[in-house]
Amino acid sequence: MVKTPRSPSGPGEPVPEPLRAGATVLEVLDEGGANRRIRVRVEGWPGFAAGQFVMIGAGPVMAAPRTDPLLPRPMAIYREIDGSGSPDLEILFKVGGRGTALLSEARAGDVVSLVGPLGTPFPGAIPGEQAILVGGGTGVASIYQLARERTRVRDGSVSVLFGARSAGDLMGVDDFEALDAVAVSIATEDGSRGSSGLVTDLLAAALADGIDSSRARVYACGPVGMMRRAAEVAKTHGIGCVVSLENHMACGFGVCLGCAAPLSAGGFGLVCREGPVFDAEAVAWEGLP
Amino acid sequence: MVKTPRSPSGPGEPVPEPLRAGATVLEVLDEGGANRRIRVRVEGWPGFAAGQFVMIGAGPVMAAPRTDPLLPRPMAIYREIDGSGSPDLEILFKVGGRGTALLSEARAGDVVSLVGPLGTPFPGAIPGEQAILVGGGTGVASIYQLARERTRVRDGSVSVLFGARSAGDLMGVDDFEALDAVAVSIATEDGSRGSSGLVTDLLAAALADGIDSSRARVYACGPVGMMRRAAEVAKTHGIGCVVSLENHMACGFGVCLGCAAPLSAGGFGLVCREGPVFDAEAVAWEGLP
Amino acid sequence: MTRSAELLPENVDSAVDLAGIPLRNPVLTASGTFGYGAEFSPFLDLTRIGGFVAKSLTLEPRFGNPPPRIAEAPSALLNAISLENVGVEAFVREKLPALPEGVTIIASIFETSIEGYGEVAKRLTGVPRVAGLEVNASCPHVEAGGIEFGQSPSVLAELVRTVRRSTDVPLLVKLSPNVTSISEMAKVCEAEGADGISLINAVQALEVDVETRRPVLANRLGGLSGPAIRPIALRMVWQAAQAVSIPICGIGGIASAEDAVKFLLCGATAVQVGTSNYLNPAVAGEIADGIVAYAARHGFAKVAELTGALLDPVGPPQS
Amino acid sequence: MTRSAELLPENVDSAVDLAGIPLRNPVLTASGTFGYGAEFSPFLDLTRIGGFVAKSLTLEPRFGNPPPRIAEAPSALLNAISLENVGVEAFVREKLPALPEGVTIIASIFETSIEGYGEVAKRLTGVPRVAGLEVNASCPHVEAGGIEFGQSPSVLAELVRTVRRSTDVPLLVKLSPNVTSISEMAKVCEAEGADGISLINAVQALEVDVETRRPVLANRLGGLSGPAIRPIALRMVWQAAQAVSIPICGIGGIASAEDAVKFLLCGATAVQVGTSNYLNPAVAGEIADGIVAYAARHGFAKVAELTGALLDPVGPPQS
Ligand SMILES: Cc1cc2nc3c(=O)[nH]c(=O)nc-3n(C[C@H](O)[C@H](O)[C@H](O)COP(=O)(O)OP(=O)(O)OC[C@H]3O[C@@H](n4cnc5c(N)ncnc54)[C@H](O)[C@@H]3O)c2cc1C
Ligand SMILES: Cc1cc2nc3c(=O)[nH]c(=O)nc-3n(C[C@H](O)[C@H](O)[C@H](O)COP(=O)(O)OP(=O)(O)OC[C@H]3O[C@@H](n4cnc5c(N)ncnc54)[C@H](O)[C@@H]3O)c2cc1C
Ligand SMILES: Cc1cc2nc3c(=O)[nH]c(=O)nc-3n(C[C@H](O)[C@H](O)[C@H](O)COP(=O)(O)O)c2cc1C
Ligand SMILES: Cc1cc2nc3c(=O)[nH]c(=O)nc-3n(C[C@H](O)[C@H](O)[C@H](O)COP(=O)(O)O)c2cc1C
Ligand code: FES
Ligand code: FES
Repeated sequence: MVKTPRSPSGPGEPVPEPLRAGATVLEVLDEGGANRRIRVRVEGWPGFAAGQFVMIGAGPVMAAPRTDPLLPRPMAIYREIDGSGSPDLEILFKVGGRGTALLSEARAGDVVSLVGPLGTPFPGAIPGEQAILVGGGTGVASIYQLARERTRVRDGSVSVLFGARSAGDLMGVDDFEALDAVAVSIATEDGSRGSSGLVTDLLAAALADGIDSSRARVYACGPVGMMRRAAEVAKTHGIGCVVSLENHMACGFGVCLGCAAPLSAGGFGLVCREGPVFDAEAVAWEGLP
Repeated sequence: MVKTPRSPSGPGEPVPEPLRAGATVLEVLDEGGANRRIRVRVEGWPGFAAGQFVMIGAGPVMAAPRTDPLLPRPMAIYREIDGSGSPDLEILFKVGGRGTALLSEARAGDVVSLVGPLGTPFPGAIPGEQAILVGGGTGVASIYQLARERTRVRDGSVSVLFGARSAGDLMGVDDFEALDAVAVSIATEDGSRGSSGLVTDLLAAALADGIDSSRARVYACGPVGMMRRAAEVAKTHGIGCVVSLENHMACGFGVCLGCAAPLSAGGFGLVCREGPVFDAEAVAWEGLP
Repeated sequence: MTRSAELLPENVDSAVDLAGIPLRNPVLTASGTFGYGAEFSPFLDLTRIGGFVAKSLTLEPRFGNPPPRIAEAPSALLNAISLENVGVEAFVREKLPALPEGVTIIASIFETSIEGYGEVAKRLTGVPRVAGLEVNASCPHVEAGGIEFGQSPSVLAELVRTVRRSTDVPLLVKLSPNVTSISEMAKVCEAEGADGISLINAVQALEVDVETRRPVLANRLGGLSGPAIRPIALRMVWQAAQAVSIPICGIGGIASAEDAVKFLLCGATAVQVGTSNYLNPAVAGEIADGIVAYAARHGFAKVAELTGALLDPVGPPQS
Repeated sequence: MTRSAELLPENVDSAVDLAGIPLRNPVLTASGTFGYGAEFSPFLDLTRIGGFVAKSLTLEPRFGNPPPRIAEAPSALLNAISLENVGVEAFVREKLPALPEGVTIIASIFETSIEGYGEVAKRLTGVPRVAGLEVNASCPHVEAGGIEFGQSPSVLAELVRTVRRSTDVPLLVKLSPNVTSISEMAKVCEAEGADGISLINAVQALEVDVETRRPVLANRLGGLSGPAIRPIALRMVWQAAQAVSIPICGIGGIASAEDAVKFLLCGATAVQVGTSNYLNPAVAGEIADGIVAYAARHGFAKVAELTGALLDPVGPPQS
């Protein structure tokens, strides 16, 4: 059974029906600093489309129910480990608050609750698309699958711009570099890896570099300020920009109305259902916390 | 620093000052069925006296604070592993509710919060004491150290009567049997081990067997009904009975007033401070839930 | 009423009558936590539960509060969604027809004026799929003249009277917990002709981010829901059940069949599951099954017999 | 008030003045959760915290409720201890002298009649070690005429008036959270001459054991405390701070320095730590240190400047 959600590029691809399951932890890998990679197996996993996410429990399910922390955490589906259709998923995350701290302590064999895949995926590629993917902090986790898919666009190109405070905060760089035909650039605020400065400066430079605006599209995921700036830079060059928002969520499937993002057309869009992927123009950035 | 709490036999032995510490889990052993043995190391452990207990966290302390389940659980100090003065403690417990379920999942290296040793210990022995220890269910955990100490009473004797619903519910039998000069008898309600019936029937039989009532004393720990019945049996034979109560506790050190047990003299006694050890005569059994 | 014989779950009658609304079983889902129903179809067969209460409706479609609208608290969720909904017309035209046959639907209504409530109630009266109405008198974060409709006995009386005159469908009034005496409010509803009462709505609360030194919600105040409030809700249901004889629908922090049974024992005829739906979108079905299993294990041939079956606390010393 | 420069903790002035009671730092411990103080000496140097509020005292020694008196709830403790205390005479004769020099002690008073309150206040007036009085108007489980003293504005007014006339020591009134409007109650206290208010006491609640089908507490109803109630308490402190200008002592679910800071930002001059003392008897000292560290990190030279330093929520769309 499939359903057709709204997508920033009009009626989207059909996406798999979500399920609710206990996901079995295969391993949790330390990716340096606060970064972690968790691998889980989800029996009956229906597949996903680039840009979708799951709601994952705040820490493993234990012998007895605990009601604190209460809410699951939204996490991008980084990839299926063995390619499309595998029930083994990878999620890249950063230990910040309580839920991610507890998740980082999960051990092989533990079970975490999971609902997904959720959300409206990235839109289909423009013919011959020159995709410029901008990932700030943990935002890169939302764009790996997109990068992978865009490499298959005929006559297209894919560049990925990484931004982080410092080298230790970067995640997934090796995976992106291992993809065929993906150009990777890095900017760190402290200059500890790649160029020194903001990833949006990289973007400005890349676009200034003479690009075919009719075939180019920018995809950005990261802190709000970064996405907003990326959208501005893209607009200056007459290039479209698609963003993936990370509002706080309670349910992830459109019923709590907690994740609302203000839209430029007025009113709000649900980040979990109409998003997380939005056309940057559709977002009323000044109202986004 | 020592303090002198009240004890059922008048002014008691000085007991060690309690501490609050993170206890490092050494191992959690499956003792069959729902029974578990947890070994923890407590730096600076000041020792304890037979009958004292600790308040132990409901599950290990994790990377991030969780506020549910909230309360620590009272648990008898079964023994110090390497004899007196060791900072390695053993606790025998049964997985029942949420706190004990979570505790059973602790792994070596985990830390559990601990406050103790707490409570007023068992009174000193009568000269030449014939000690009859009655343990029902997890109640045996409160009397192992007492059994050990009573074997050192000159001209005395120690018998331990175990009661449980079924063979699988018994805990610690081997440890008691390994003690020199301790006579162990067992009753199970379903007759799956030892004699069939209640441990208080064993007690009645033991006392009927002609015992020197001036030197005998019964010590009982287990379900309220069992302790009450043990006290009645002892009284019939003109023998004193000391019990160790297991009321619900929030603090364990005398400030929440939550553990109050009604006393036959009127009013209430704090099980965590005046007890858990009480003279059976001092307890208003009909008011105890 | 000590029951000894265990029953088989299939021999337990799970049906209850809530204020004239016949329910397959006593498990409803709470307004604002179940969308308009269809969102749950990937996870839950909606005919497995007693029914659901839709997101509160106003006359016109409404936007809600600006974000952030939600935050986490100890064993709880804090929210300030406000009035966001599709409006009564779109509900009737688009949302109702999308629901499969056999799903019991209770519409919830909310407005900023008493006349508005009456108007929404009228529009929903006679709509085939609407089995009952629930008046949300308690949204704790809408600044309608400062206090909530459900916080003043006289305002509440006028509200219930007006809605009662506007409709003949079974009418539930959903009470605010932010009051000194829930019994008084329950009595007001009964006196004004409500067929039943639902309680509780979220408890007014505040959370602060110490790093930014700001409230975490853009609306500042929000409503606290989830397990943290369950013992407060249970107390209020018990108090209301002492005060009135109309049926009660118990709400607040229900996450398991055991939780639901507590509300039934304290006098509720049915329950509503709220925040827990977010954590496990299939939970309401599991709770419905679990209640039947409980009834069977405890020898209750009808789930309806659980209502008010609470025994007294262990007695005082008898000697 | 954006502060940039970080300070060293040793350069932060931690002292506050709570309603005329000078405190070393704003961390007190709450009545009924700290015994008579000496119980904590194995775990905590009592001069490390601002002070403590002793278990509420009545004229005569009293027994409390029969057991069970406590139960666990989600992120919370439920209790019904009732009036159990040693009585005012034993407190003065035995408990006060047992405390080391330099410990700030606030006595809490409770009675079943207004005259009784006045009498206890008199007995405690002029007692050297008693720095202030806190009137517990809110014990939610004592059946004194049905409702709590702190649930009726007129009863509360009479109570505060009577106690105020009986004593000239700094007077705090501790409010019940089980009311429709905490602001109204706060104003009553201010008008009747209270020097400050403390809030909140435990929230009235009920828990049930589904296996026995009985309430878990012998008293049936109890008071809910601990982290679960913190966002409710924070809301009430913020509301009270808007309503009155006398100082506020914030109480409810405080388990960390961060929690305590939230109360200060919302307008509290000091805080009281309750249930958390049971879980970690050294926690109040850790909180006191943590508040100073927070003030230093955020560039507040005086902890007192944290009071009311809450900023507005992130604004609405500015375009
Ligand atoms: C669609 C989507 C995809 C995401 N993908 C990833 C990913 O692949 N990797 C990753 O590391 N992070 C991702 N995030 C952000 C991630 O959800 C938060 O970092 C995480 O929820 C923080 O939880 P915590 O327990 O560490 O923080 P806490 O502070 O304990 O969280 C408290 C509450 O706030 C919410 N919250 C806090 N920070 C954020 C945030 N930045 N975004 C959303 N909610 C937040 C939590 O979900 C929780 O409800 C994604 C967010 C969204 C919405
Ligand atoms: C002084 C003393 C010594 C004890 N020694 C032992 C021991 O060595 N081994 C052992 O297995 N058990 C012992 N107990 C009983 C043990 O404390 C309870 O079994 C345990 O608290 C149950 O916790 P739970 O998480 O399994 O249950 P839950 O049902 O999750 O507990 C909920 C609340 O009720 C309390 N509670 C539930 N059952 C009991 C009970 N029987 N006694 C006291 N509080 C209870 C819990 O402490 C908690 O506060 C002792 C109790 C006391 C008072
Ligand atoms: C995000 C959210 C939105 C809600 N919206 C409504 C609403 O529109 N109308 C209403 O009557 N109650 C609303 N409620 C309250 C719930 O229906 C319920 O009364 C409350 O959450 C307590 O139940 P719970 O603890 O099971 O969630 C909402 C609750 C939440 C969490
Ligand atoms: C076991 C217990 C006993 C209490 N006794 C009193 C009391 O005697 N007087 C009083 O004013 N408050 C009493 N309280 C209420 C606390 O002082 C405090 O207001 C409440 O617990 C909320 O704070 P907390 O969440 O930090 O515990 C008691 C609380 C508990 C848990
Ligand atoms: S997270 Fe609940 S509606 Fe989007
Ligand atoms: S457990 Fe707190 S006084 Fe005994």
